[in-house]
Amino acid sequence: AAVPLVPLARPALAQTKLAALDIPSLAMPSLGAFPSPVIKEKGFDKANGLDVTFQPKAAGIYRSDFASGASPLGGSGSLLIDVGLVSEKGAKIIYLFNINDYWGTVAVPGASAIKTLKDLSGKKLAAALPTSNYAIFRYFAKLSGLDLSTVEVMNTSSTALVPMMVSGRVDGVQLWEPAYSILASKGDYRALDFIGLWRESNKVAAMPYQGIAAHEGWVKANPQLIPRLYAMYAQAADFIESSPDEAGSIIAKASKTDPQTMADLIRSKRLGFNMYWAGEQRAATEAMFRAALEIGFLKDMPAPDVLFDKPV
Amino acid sequence: MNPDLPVTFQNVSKRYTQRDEDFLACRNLNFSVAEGETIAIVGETGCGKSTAMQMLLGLQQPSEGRVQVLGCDPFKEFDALRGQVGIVFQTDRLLPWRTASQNIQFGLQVLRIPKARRRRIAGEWLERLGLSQFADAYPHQLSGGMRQRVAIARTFAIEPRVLLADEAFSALDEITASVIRVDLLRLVREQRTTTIFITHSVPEAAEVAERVLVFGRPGQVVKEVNVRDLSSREEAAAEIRIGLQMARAESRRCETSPT
Amino acid sequence: MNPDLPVTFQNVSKRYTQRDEDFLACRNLNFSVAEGETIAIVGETGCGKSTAMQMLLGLQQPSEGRVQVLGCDPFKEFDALRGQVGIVFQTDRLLPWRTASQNIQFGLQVLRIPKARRRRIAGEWLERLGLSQFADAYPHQLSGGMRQRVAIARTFAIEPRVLLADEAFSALDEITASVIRVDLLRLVREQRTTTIFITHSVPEAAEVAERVLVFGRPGQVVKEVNVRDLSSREEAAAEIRIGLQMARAESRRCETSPT
Amino acid sequence: MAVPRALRERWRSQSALVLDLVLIAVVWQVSTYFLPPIVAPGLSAIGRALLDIFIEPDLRIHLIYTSLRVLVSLLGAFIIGTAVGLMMGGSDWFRDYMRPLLNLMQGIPALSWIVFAVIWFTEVEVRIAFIILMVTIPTFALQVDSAVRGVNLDFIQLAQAFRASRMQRYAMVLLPAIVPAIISVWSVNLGNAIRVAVVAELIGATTGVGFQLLNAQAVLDMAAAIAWTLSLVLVLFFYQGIIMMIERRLLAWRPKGEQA
Amino acid sequence: MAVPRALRERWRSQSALVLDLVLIAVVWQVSTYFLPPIVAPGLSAIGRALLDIFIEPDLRIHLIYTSLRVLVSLLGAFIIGTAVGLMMGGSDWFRDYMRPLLNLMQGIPALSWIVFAVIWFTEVEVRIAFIILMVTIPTFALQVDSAVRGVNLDFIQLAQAFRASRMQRYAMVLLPAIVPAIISVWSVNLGNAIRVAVVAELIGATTGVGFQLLNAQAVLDMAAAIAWTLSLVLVLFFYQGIIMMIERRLLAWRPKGEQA
Ligand SMILES: Nc1ncnc2c1ncn2[C@@H]1O[C@H](COP(=O)(O)OP(=O)(O)OP(=O)(O)O)[C@@H](O)[C@H]1O
Ligand SMILES: Nc1ncnc2c1ncn2[C@@H]1O[C@H](COP(=O)(O)OP(=O)(O)OP(=O)(O)O)[C@@H](O)[C@H]1O
Ligand SMILES: [Mg+2]
Ligand SMILES: [Mg+2]
Repeated sequence: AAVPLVPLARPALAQTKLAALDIPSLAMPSLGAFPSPVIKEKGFDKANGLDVTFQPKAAGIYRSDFASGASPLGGSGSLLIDVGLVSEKGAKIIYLFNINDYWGTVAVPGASAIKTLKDLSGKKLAAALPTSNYAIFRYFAKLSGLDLSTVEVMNTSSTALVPMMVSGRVDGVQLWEPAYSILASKGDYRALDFIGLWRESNKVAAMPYQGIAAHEGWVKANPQLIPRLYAMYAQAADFIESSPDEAGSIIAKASKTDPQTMADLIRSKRLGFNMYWAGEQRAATEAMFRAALEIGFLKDMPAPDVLFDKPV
Repeated sequence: MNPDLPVTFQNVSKRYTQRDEDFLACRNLNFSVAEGETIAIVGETGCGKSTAMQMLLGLQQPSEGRVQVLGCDPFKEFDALRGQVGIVFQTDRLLPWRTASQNIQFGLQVLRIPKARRRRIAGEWLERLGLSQFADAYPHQLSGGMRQRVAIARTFAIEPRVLLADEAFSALDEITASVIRVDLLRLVREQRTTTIFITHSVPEAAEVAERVLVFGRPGQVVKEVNVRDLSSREEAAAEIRIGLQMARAESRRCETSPT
Repeated sequence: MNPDLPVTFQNVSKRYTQRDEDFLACRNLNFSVAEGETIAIVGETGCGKSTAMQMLLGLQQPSEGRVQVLGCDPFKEFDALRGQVGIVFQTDRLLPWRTASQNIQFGLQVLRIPKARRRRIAGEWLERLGLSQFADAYPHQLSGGMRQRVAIARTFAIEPRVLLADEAFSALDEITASVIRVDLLRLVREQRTTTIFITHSVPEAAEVAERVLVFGRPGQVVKEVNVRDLSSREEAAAEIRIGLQMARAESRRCETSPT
Repeated sequence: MAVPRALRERWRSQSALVLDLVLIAVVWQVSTYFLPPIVAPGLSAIGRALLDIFIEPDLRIHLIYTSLRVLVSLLGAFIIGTAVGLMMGGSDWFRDYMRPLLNLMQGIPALSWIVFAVIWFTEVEVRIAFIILMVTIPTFALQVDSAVRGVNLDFIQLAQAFRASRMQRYAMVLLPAIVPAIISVWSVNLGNAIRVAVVAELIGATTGVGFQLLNAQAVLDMAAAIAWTLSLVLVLFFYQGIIMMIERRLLAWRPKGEQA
Repeated sequence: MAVPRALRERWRSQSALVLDLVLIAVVWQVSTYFLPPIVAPGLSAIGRALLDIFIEPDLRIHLIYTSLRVLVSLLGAFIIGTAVGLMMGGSDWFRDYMRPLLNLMQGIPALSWIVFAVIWFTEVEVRIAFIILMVTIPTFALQVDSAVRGVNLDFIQLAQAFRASRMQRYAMVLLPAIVPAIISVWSVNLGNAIRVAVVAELIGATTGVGFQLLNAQAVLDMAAAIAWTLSLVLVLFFYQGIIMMIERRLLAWRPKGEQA
């Protein structure tokens, strides 16, 4: 959807002082880090009266800092971990809005006989087990009737996933973006498609995965910032989707990757940009929580008030 | 015993633990040394001479009895004797990372003598002992005798009031040893240093000392030879030898006699 | 010189590097020792006696000239002399992690003597030197003299054909030293061991040796005293002293005389 | 009497250990009052998690795996490293060639070894062993080399004077002389090996403390994460205890210093 | 003559280093023929990436950051570790209490230190320094302790006989006597520090080689990943060179062993 670009300096806002804001996020080349360089490059923060400093962090640090409240706002919040798990441990976390829906895959060599998830039975699969992407993949395995205990799953640190595949040590690798695009750009690999199963079995279109989350205290203290944050991310998402080449080169520069690969990735829609207020898609969110309960990732259903309703 | 004397041992015994067993190195040791007196201690190997000196230095504590040096307990009042007592050990104990000159300066450095003066004193001693050209040599580059001379200089450089020499000359050739001995005795007499020589050389003991203590095993005084009272060095030597034979005969505990 | 003699030094010189400068430790050294002969080498400290022995042992290579021991070059044909040459060093060099008995067994172990026999031999030596009760003591638990006796036993235990003793007795008290010396000389003569004593004690040299070499500095033979040709030990001692005075007068390079 | 003295010393060091642990526990418990419970769980939660590790066979197996990996790899590294170190100590030539290689290995972080391990080896256990070996061999080799070079020349000359063969020289003089250095490098490398084993276990293994630790961190189960960490510390204590026993035995000859 | 000899030795060790590097390069180049180019880039690609690190200011800054972090933390660890080690060497009592603590620290993997660093500190540089310190202090302390206990009792008695004060005893006897041990633990810890710095830099730092290395691995730029690894090796070589210079200076008194 070609949304008209917002003028870079809106006179009304330019006069008021910009609100300084630190947003911790995962480091490049993670999915949650994609909008950051675009926002800074195109000035979407200033356009919304914000002066954002992105703080890229490794996943473990990002999580601990967020969970402990050292950073009350999370810019790469995962619905399952940063909202579901942390809420379970007694902290009051609110999922403000979703940015990307889930996308994950299993990549196999182009010539491989593996066509569906079920074919993985008896094969070797590399995966980063302690990630939410893999957790949701487990749900899909279950949906498609694959018994993971028949697969030889090799836990692999996320940086070693692709080398594992490329050096022929495994038959397939459980991956996300942009890792898959980089892998595919360097060799003949294809992705197994199973995302469609979600819609079939849950009867919902959205598949909330990661967005912006915050501690309740922060939400209460900064109600005026939340709509601006949403607008900022929405503009960035629109820009990325509508100008894949320009966005691709900005992202490529920030992550030291190939601009063409990034542009192709954006066009492929595998980034799953899908912005909505958390309260707008309660059915989908609950479906996701139910899936997590089913595979034992969560133990309790999070309270309904962890989802933030669209401000009026 | 007179507590004003610079060195007194009163009923001193010393036990070591060897392989979880007690070992008596000194038993009921009694002797004293007068101000400015030069004595020698002789005794067969392993009879506890070095152990007695370790107690005198305050490096070991007597198991029983009392040691007094210059009015202090050398173990308990350790620091009080700084710069007062000097020792030349049986082995040279030169610090391998210091040159000959730096080794001589060791004691002076402990006494915080300024660097320039320290250097000058070391230089004088090197010259006196004929080692000037080896001032900057490291211990491993010196012969055994040269090393021992450096060790002697290190001790004399601090001009101690009480001086111990634990077989200080046994690594020197006869001529060098006698030359240094004469030199040292002159110094010791000039400054009236109270001196204890430990030696296993009977002629050396007879030559250097005014009084000789013959030690038995475990450490105790078996015989005292007052050299000044005797007509000649030879007579003194003969007396000492008699003492050593007595000690040998008496030492029951350890079967040291070769078969 | 006769190459069949067990020990020959031919025009041997040895240079060391000291602080990046050359240092001459032996110069043009010539001597030989006959089968079963007992000689002594005397010389003032630092004159190169130990250096000569190191070359004899093959631990140092001569800078010039040729050393032959039992028909071999001790440096180049190192292994050929295994079990043939024994040495008692100036310092004991006991391995601190071995007990007295284990230290005595060191050489026997090198020769791969079975354990039981090794033990028996060590036991005999401990007894002969009056150390039976210290068989299981570690070196740091022994006195200096006792340590040196263990070192002596270690060497004699292998019954070498050529024996060196580098100031082996200087750490022993007079009586023990003379007892061990007699014992050793008996052994040496019984087995016709070719023996070189290095010593700085003139009486010791005159007593033990059939022939005495007086070394000058840098290492060279200044005078040879043939003890058998002289009427008494005292005469030999006097001759040796003359040699030492000559050496002293001649040694220009090093200014060793005390001021 | 000797026995009571040895006993007294052992008792003192045991009680010191206990006191240390109590101290740490107290400090931790106090700090939990100032930190959010999600990141700083209380002692009882940690204690329960730690107990679980030891009583649940499913969990215990991970600890056993990691312990064995560390042990086997470390023994391998010890043999290789000591051999290399002895050869370096014995030859300037060999030393000149090996030192840069060992330094190079030291400079390569585990992150990079992981990738090489993935590329070069297929077997999971081989990969883990490879990474531990690469990290611990240089330490063994460099320390042994330096210890060999520090051996008193007098003793080496003694062995030479007795014409000990090269093998005998090593067995009778050099090895005993460097035992203290070897023991201290073992204690250092034990820590290194455990640390790197945890990282190495992130590739390919679904067993081992490393995997469990990361898992616990990922699901924000801090009590479990700390318990797994403590379980590693216990493994280290266990091995360290063995090393100390060996030390007491091999270094019994050392004089006990009265004061330094 | 002495000068040519020293020069010859230095030349020999330099040429050994070069030969080593050539050897590694050849082995790598050959291995690239057997591996997919994505994971095994050729020498020229690696060379270009390495050159970039040194000439591009944007990249060079990361190397400088990491080098400085390693240097500063290591100096801090050295001071603390040596002080603790000296005190342990001087007191059985202190040793009994410290040894378990140091062993405990050794058993804690960097992964766990990261968590504690995050809980306790907010400042990025402080977190990184903390982790490096925690990993390197025990090594310094334990090695210094063991070296102090190995110092010849004769020398300690000498100092006592001259009534040297406690400070003098440390300055004039103990410290000089343990210099060889200190130098060898520096070389060991240098590797440790670099390795752990890389891990530590994954937390919050957007500067430093660790961050770049992970980035390069994540986007599968193997040439860059290897180049960053090599840049760390070069840093290590640089520091090692300084250590060797200091060693040559401080250990000039050591007799040169002829053969071992
Ligand atoms: N630290 C120690 N631990 C146990 N026993 C020791 C210790 N030091 C010395 N001994 C024992 O004490 C006895 C006396 O030793 P000491 O060194 O005093 O003898 P010495 O008279 O000096 O002999 P030498 O003339 O040989 O030097 C010896 O039997 C020795 O074994
Ligand atoms: N490794 C070495 N490096 C340099 N110089 C040395 C070395 N060993 C000995 N020297 C020098 O060579 C000379 C002879 O030393 P050597 O040990 O042979 O003397 P010595 O005759 O045995 O003396 P002493 O009777 O004191 O034992 C000495 O001046 C010494 O400084
Ligand atoms: Mg003694
Ligand atoms: Mg000599």
